[in-house]
This record gives sequence, structure tokens and C-alpha cells, in this order.
Amino acid sequence: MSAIFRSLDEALAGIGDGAMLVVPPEYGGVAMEATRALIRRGLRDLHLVTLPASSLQADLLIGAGAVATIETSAVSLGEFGPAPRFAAAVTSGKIRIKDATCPAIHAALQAAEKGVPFMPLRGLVGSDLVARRPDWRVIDNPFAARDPIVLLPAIRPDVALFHAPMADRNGNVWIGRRRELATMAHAAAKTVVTVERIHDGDLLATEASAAGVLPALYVEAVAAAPRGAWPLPLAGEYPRDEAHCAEYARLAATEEGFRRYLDRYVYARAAA
Amino acid sequence: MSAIFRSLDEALAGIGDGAMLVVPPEYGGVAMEATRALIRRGLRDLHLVTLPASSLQADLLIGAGAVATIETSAVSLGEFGPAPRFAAAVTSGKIRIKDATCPAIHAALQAAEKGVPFMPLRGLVGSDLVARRPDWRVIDNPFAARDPIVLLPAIRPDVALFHAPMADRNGNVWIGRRRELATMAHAAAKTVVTVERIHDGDLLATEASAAGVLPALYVEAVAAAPRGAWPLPLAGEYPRDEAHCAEYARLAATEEGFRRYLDRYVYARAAA
Amino acid sequence: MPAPRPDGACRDEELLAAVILRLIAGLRHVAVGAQSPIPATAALLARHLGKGQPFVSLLSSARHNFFTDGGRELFDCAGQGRVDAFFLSGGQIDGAANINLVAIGDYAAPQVRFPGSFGSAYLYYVVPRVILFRLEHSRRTLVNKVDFISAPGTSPPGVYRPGGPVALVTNRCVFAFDRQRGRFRLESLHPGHTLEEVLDHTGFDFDRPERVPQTPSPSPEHLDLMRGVVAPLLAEVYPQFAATVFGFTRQEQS
Amino acid sequence: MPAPRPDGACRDEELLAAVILRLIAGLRHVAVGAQSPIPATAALLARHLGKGQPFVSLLSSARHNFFTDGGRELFDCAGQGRVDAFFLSGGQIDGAANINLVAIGDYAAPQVRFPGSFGSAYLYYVVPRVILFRLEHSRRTLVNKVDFISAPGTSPPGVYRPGGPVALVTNRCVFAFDRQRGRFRLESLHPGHTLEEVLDHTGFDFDRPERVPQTPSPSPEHLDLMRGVVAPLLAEVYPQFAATVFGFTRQEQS
Repeated sequence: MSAIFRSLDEALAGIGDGAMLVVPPEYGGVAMEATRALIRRGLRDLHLVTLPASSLQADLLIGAGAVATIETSAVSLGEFGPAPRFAAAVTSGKIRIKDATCPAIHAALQAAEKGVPFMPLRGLVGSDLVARRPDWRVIDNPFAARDPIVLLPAIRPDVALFHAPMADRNGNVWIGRRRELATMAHAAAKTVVTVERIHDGDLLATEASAAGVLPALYVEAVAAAPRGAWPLPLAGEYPRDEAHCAEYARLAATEEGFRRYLDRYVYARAAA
Repeated sequence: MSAIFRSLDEALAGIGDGAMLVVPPEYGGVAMEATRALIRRGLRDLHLVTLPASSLQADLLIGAGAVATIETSAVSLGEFGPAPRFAAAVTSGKIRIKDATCPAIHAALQAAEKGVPFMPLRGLVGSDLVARRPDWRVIDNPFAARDPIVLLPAIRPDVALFHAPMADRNGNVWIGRRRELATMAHAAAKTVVTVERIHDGDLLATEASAAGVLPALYVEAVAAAPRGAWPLPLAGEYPRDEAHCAEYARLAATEEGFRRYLDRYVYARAAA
Repeated sequence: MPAPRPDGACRDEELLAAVILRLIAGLRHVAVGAQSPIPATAALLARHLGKGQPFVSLLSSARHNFFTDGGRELFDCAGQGRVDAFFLSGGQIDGAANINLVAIGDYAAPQVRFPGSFGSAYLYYVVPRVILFRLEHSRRTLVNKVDFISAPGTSPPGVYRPGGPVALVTNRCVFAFDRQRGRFRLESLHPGHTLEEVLDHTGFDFDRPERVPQTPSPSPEHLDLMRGVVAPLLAEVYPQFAATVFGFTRQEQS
Repeated sequence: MPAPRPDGACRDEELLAAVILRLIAGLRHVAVGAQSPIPATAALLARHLGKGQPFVSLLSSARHNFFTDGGRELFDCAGQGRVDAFFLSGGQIDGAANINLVAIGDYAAPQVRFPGSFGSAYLYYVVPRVILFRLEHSRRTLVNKVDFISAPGTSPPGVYRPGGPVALVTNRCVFAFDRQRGRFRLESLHPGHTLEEVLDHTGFDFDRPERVPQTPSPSPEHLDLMRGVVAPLLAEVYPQFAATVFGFTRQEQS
């Protein structure tokens, strides 16, 4: 079996304090078991990039004090309401926020994927987002007269972290149609993946299975973590744990409640 | 069955004289049966864009007089030598050529895919390609000091044409890992696809099969054309017909030989 | 099983889905964001009635989502001009159709922080028919001027702007948006609501006809389809909504 | 079945594959273009010897190609700094390592038209170790100055250029390229070839050591592996090459 297979804690060793970490949206395969392990380890000062939005994962990391800066198009618990720890941290000034819009984060990671320093994007002109992002530039489209267009600098994360259904023994990871996971991995210096299971075969062997694969070339470490997206869903595998997400929203509404949540579901699981 | 299914000739009706047509490389699913049908129909004045290179398909279209302009990073018969009709047409000035490099064509189509007017690309600076492409611009990277970088205008083809193993009854097309076919379809106004067979099911029904699908949303017409890439290969289906390709290279070396090839393999097949 | 209801009665959500059904009539492709159950109801109903047309993309659905190029495909598709309608909301919406999904108060030290702009700062510019949707119709939400412009309602000449708002749907009424004038116009009042009430609860100035019509209720046929056909589809993505509004609960988790 | 050969005899292609094997030693990822059977031989041999390292991408192969993001992935991957070596050729190559894959004569009305630049105008800039490969070593191919620069050998300061040429391999010798000086240096002469012959057939000026070593022949072990293990793999993409050089013919078409 490939040397990229590790225990969960070993796989996460490459995510250090201060790292720029990119993570997928709720429906894209969120490495929640890994997120709890990082919080137990006391990770600090993350520059968290969400591709493009996040829910429980970002709220949990922020509430636990692991995040210094977040670049995001939104953090929300969806049907379960606003993300309480995110909102509290932003209003109290505890974290720095770089407000973006979904396609801007996609495009900035595609710039890194393509090895170019920037990407153009339509929209945005005249929005207060541009006013609040001095790292974005508005230029005149060189191919037309008086046509303002925004250029976004490439985002080059230190680490991409996500959860997937499986990896084969060579370290090729099944991502299916969640192509943004490939973009994340291409854009990041290192990619750490947790998986439900190890596939005993070669995912690249047939055209049919190869179509949904992130090749091992881009993968630094893989760790098995069954139900590793819990309580979030994993497409084709299991749905969201609605009751748990409702409980989180209820508890995380207050700082004390959030501490109880951490004790019960993050720290206690390590002891168990 | 979806209304996008047509006979081959009906499916090709949307490719008119003077169209900008984008086609894939030899290993990407080349619609050769459709190409022969277009030549029989007497198609003229194509602006042919190859994503990024071409072999028999471009040489055949050029030799048959269907091409006014070609934008390409290369036309070659690979192991079978140079592309003779391409070389003859360029040296005699019968076609206009816009010389490019592979990633430039990928990027320019991705610009159209993303709805942006241009894309930046590294490399190129100081090459004679830039000198011969007044439609390309060299600008100073706005995010750094004295860092020249090339901007490529978007390529927005009228039609994308390719051959794939199958489409389902809703018109979803299996492209596997040939993701450039999705980019072609996204970038083009219309997409025409020939397929080996119709899949009697829904390719989007499972995560496993959905990963390799171009959704019907992007597809204008699908026609069944068994062995429709012949004599070129189709990944996972059949290899190149080596003997036939060698015969083509031999015949196409002269104008008269090329005419014999057309009579035997293009016009005769319509009569048969 | 949908809970039985008194004959002819119709919930607010059903009325609003019927409004949206009319606003998306005849389109080729309707996309619905992650937190828009009422627009999703309308879009799935339109697809059922159209026998597979329009294409409907529910972004957080696995089943009702034909995108296969990852999260960027919605935005690429919209940039290509292939998304005909989308739905946006706002913590604040003002009379020029500017929307604020970011914060109330000073951006650097906000009183209230909303989730963020999502795709609005792009889709609002490029999707031809953007339908604004805000159930809570109050002076808190419909304001004279937003504190933060996530995306502007209109753009000056020269700015690439093939898209923009066409309507604002609330729990009290429907406004149409006039892009030339940059103003809303009251289109219809929902049953049981009055012009005075709307004037009282709207923080911005708007145009109105001399006589404001009533918002038509959904037909019994459409109501039956929402409850019987659409609700089970919705439950995949909006289980709480499907349960609360249509009384539909999934029997098994897939 | 490889045809039997006299003991110790080695074909030119095998010698050159051994040269390239040394030039790609210790790398993580070697990519090989569509028309490079000898580099493909070396890369697959390196992977066999390294028990799965380096990653090898044969671009026109289905089996020896782990790319899953379409034709752009090679270029994206190289842009990320994840392609350590690539192989380029040229209809003309000059003493400054400029390569010409486009035309001889006037661009607008060429005497000879080559296929085109392929990915050279990008990969030559961003891949750290580009190995130039031109079997025909003559004054026709190795010229003083190319007629068209598909990609320049070096770039002035300020131009983004993490990559470039490291060597030029021909049927007569191996040159190393010095990026600082922008010149080739004769590294070794293949068995049976002389300095005088190389000087005669080279159109550009180059540096050389006082005594030019001979290019080492492949070891018997490596020869056996090329013929027995690598040839069958090559036949998928280069059937004519595998048949001509190694006498290997596929029994069935897959």
C-alpha cells in the first residue's frame, strides 16, 4: 500500500499553526472527524479559505479559537439558521474576515491551479466587496474600450483538506463530480484527505472509474475515517444528521453552550 | 427519448459554411464519421479550432477545401509523419493559420467557459508566436512590478463537435476523463455529439456515472454513429486503425492520392 | 403523507411558490440556491408541468442537479448566459434593489453580521431574471439604503451587466423592478394584505398603479402537485421545510 | 516476443533511452508528449526501477496516464511546478537553445511547414528540466539561428521562467545547456562517433571539455528490462516503435 496512508493524527501533522487551509462546502465532502482532531490538537491562527462557503466546520473552528482570518463567501448553518460562533467572532472583531463571492474564490483557486498570478471575473464592479478588498484590482479590459473588470489574485493554500468516499491502494482518491476538490488540490501545496474506506483495486484502471478520480500525484496523506463527514452529509454515502445539526445550532447560540458542545462531541470522543 | 436525438445529417445541419468549429485531439473522441459527412455535404470556409492539436480530421477537412482558417497548436499524423494536406495548404497560402500553443487554446476556451473576455497565461513572452498573434496582448502583471504576462482573448466557437461512447435517453453524454470536451461544450454556442450507442438509463442517477457526464443542458444534437471515430481510436472502446492511417499518410502525400482517398473512403461510403 | 387541509386553504409558502411559477414561465434553465425552498418548490413544479422543461438545478441537491463540473459550474454556466433565472435574498434590500448579505452597521465593527454575499456579487450581474425573495417584509429588511452593497440593483453604462433584478417577492406583496428607472413598482397585494400595511412596513419609496390587483392564489391542480409530487422531491434538500409546510416526512434516510 | 540480438549489441534508441534515464534520475514526475517514444522508454524504465516512482504521464496513453482533468491538466500541473521533466524537439534548434516547430523560411510563405509548436511555448518556460531531443543531428536541424522561435532557450531577467532546457540529445552526442551562458557544452560522444563529425554536422558554436567522454552504454540489466518489460507497455501508444526497435507486436487489439 502506498506510503501516503497514515493514521488520522499523522495525516494532519502537516497542518500547522498559521497555515492557509482551504475546505469545501457542506455538500462537497467536509472532513469533520479531522476538524475535531485538529481542535483537540489545539490548532491556532488558521487562514481559513472556504470554497466557496462553509457551515458547521468553519463555525466550529472559529468557536474553538483556531482561526485568525477567514476568506469566505458565506458561513451559515443553512436550515438551522445563522452560524453563531462566526457571527459572534466577526461582530466582536476576534477574527479578520475577507468577504468574497462564490465565483471569486473558485476563480482565485483556479488561478493557482493554472499557475497564473490572477484571474478576471465579471460582476463585482460597484459592489462594496470590491471597496473592502484592496487585494482585488479593477482594470480596464485591454480588449475593449471602457470596460471595467475585476482581477483577483491567485489563492495558493498551504493545505487542502477534505473527506471522500474512498481512495485506492495507490492513493488515488474518488471525488466523483465534486470537481472543486480537484481544483483545491491542484491549487494547494499539500492535500490531506480522509476517506470512508480503502478501495482494493486501481481506480484509474477503467475509463468509467477514472473519470471521478483525483490522482495520487496531488495527495500528501490519506487517512481512513469512517463516517468522517458526520454530522454533515457525504453524497452517495449518507445524509446529514439533522438532529445533531439542530442540537449544534441550539448549543452554539451561546459561548457556554458551545463549550458544552465541544466537551461532549469533540474532546469526549478522543477519550472514548 | 429526448428531442435532441437526430440522424447524423440532421445533427450536422447546425454546422454552416463559415462556422467557427472546435474539435478535440486524436485521443479525445474525434467525430470522424461526422467529418466525412460534412465533407460530402461540401462544407466551406470553416474557422477550425483544434483543442489543442489535430491529426487526420484537420488534414482531411483542409485537403477537402472545407477550411479557411485554422487556429491550432499543431497538426500532425504522429507516428505516420507530417500532415501532408495541412503542410501543403499552409506553404501554398491556401489557408490562414493562427499558430498557438496547447495551453493557450485551453485557456482561451476556458475564458469563454467562464464568461470572461480573456485569460492570462505564463510562458510565451519572447516567442515569435506572440509576434504573429496581434490578437494576443502582453501586459504588465498588475499585482507585481515589471512582470510581463500574456493575455489571450476568449475563443467562443459557434459549434463544438466530438464523438463519445454513449449518451443516455435524456441527452446526457458520457465523456469520462476527457474534461476538455466539457470545456469545448461550455465555450461553444452549440454542441453536436455523435455516439457509439444510446444508454438505456440515466447517467446522472448515481455519483459513479455522473462524474463522467456532460449534461444535456449543453447539447444541441446527438446522433448515433457506431465506430464513429474510425479510423481514430476511442478510449475504452477501440484502438486506432493503424493500417488505415498508414494508407492515408501514403495517399495524402500527393494531391491526386488524396483525391483517391476521398473517393474511396469519403464519397464511396455515402453511396454504399 | 401530506397532512389533510381544509378545502381551498393555501399556505403563504404555496401562494408565493405560485407567484414564482409565473415569474419563471417559459425559461430554459432555472437555478435555485442552497437556502431557497419556496423557489425550489416553484421550479420543480414548473419542470413537472413542462414534462422535463425547464432544466432545474437545485444547488445543494444530488438528485436535482445536473452539474458535473463542481461548484464552479453554476457560475460558469451563468457567465455563458445559460442560467435564465436565479433567486437572491438580502438581510437588507433597498429601493434601488441593492442587496446586503453582509452586515448591519459599520462593516469593520458590525451590529449584526449576516452569513455573507454567497454568489450574489456575480449572479446578480449576469443572470437575466433575478428574483429577489424576502419573506419578512418590514422596515428592518426593506430599507431606504442598505448599509453594505453585496450587489447593486443597477450599474452605470459601460459596466458589463446583462442581468439583474426583475421582481421582489415578500410575505405581503409582489414588486416588479424597473431597470431603466431603478425603482420598484407594486405589482400585487397578497390576499388579506393592504396597501396601507405595505406602505407602513416598507422603508423605501416605490411606484404603484392606481388600483393594485390581488396576487392570484394557486390553482387547486397546482396545489395538489406541490403537496403530492413536489414535496417528496423537496425533502431531499429541505427536510424541515417539506415537513413543516407540506407535512411530508421521509420514511427512510437514503 | 523481442527478436534475439547478438550479445551486448545495443540499438541507438536503447543507448539514447539510457542517456535520458540518467537525465531524469531522482525526479518525482516525468511527463512525455505524444511523439516521444525514446523518452517514454526511459520514463517507464525509471518507474519500473523505482518501484512506482517517478510518476510517469504518457500523454497519449490511456493506461500510463493518471491525468483525469482533460488535456489542460498537463499544463496546469506544470504551472503548479508539479512536472519535473518534459521532452521537446524542434524542426530547428539553435545554439541558444531556441526551438522552431513552426516553419523554415518566411513565416508568411514558408518553404517547409512543421506541425506547430504544441505545448512548447509554455512548457519550455515552466518545467525545470526540459530535455531537447532530436535524433537527426545535421546542419539542417542544428542551426546557427532558428527561422522562427516557438520557444526561446533563455529569457531576459524579469520574465517568469522557472524552467528551461538542461540538455540536447542527438544520434551523435549529448550536449548540456548552461542557462547562465545561454550556450551548449558537449557532454559526451556516442560510441562510434567523433568530435570532428559532431563539429562537421552542427550548425552552431558550442563549448567542450578538453577530452570528451564517451556516452555510457546501457547496462545489460537495463537492456533486458527495456526489451522485456517496457516494450509491451510502449506498444499501446507506439506500436510501430515497439515493433521496429524491440520487435514487440501486440497479439490482440484491446
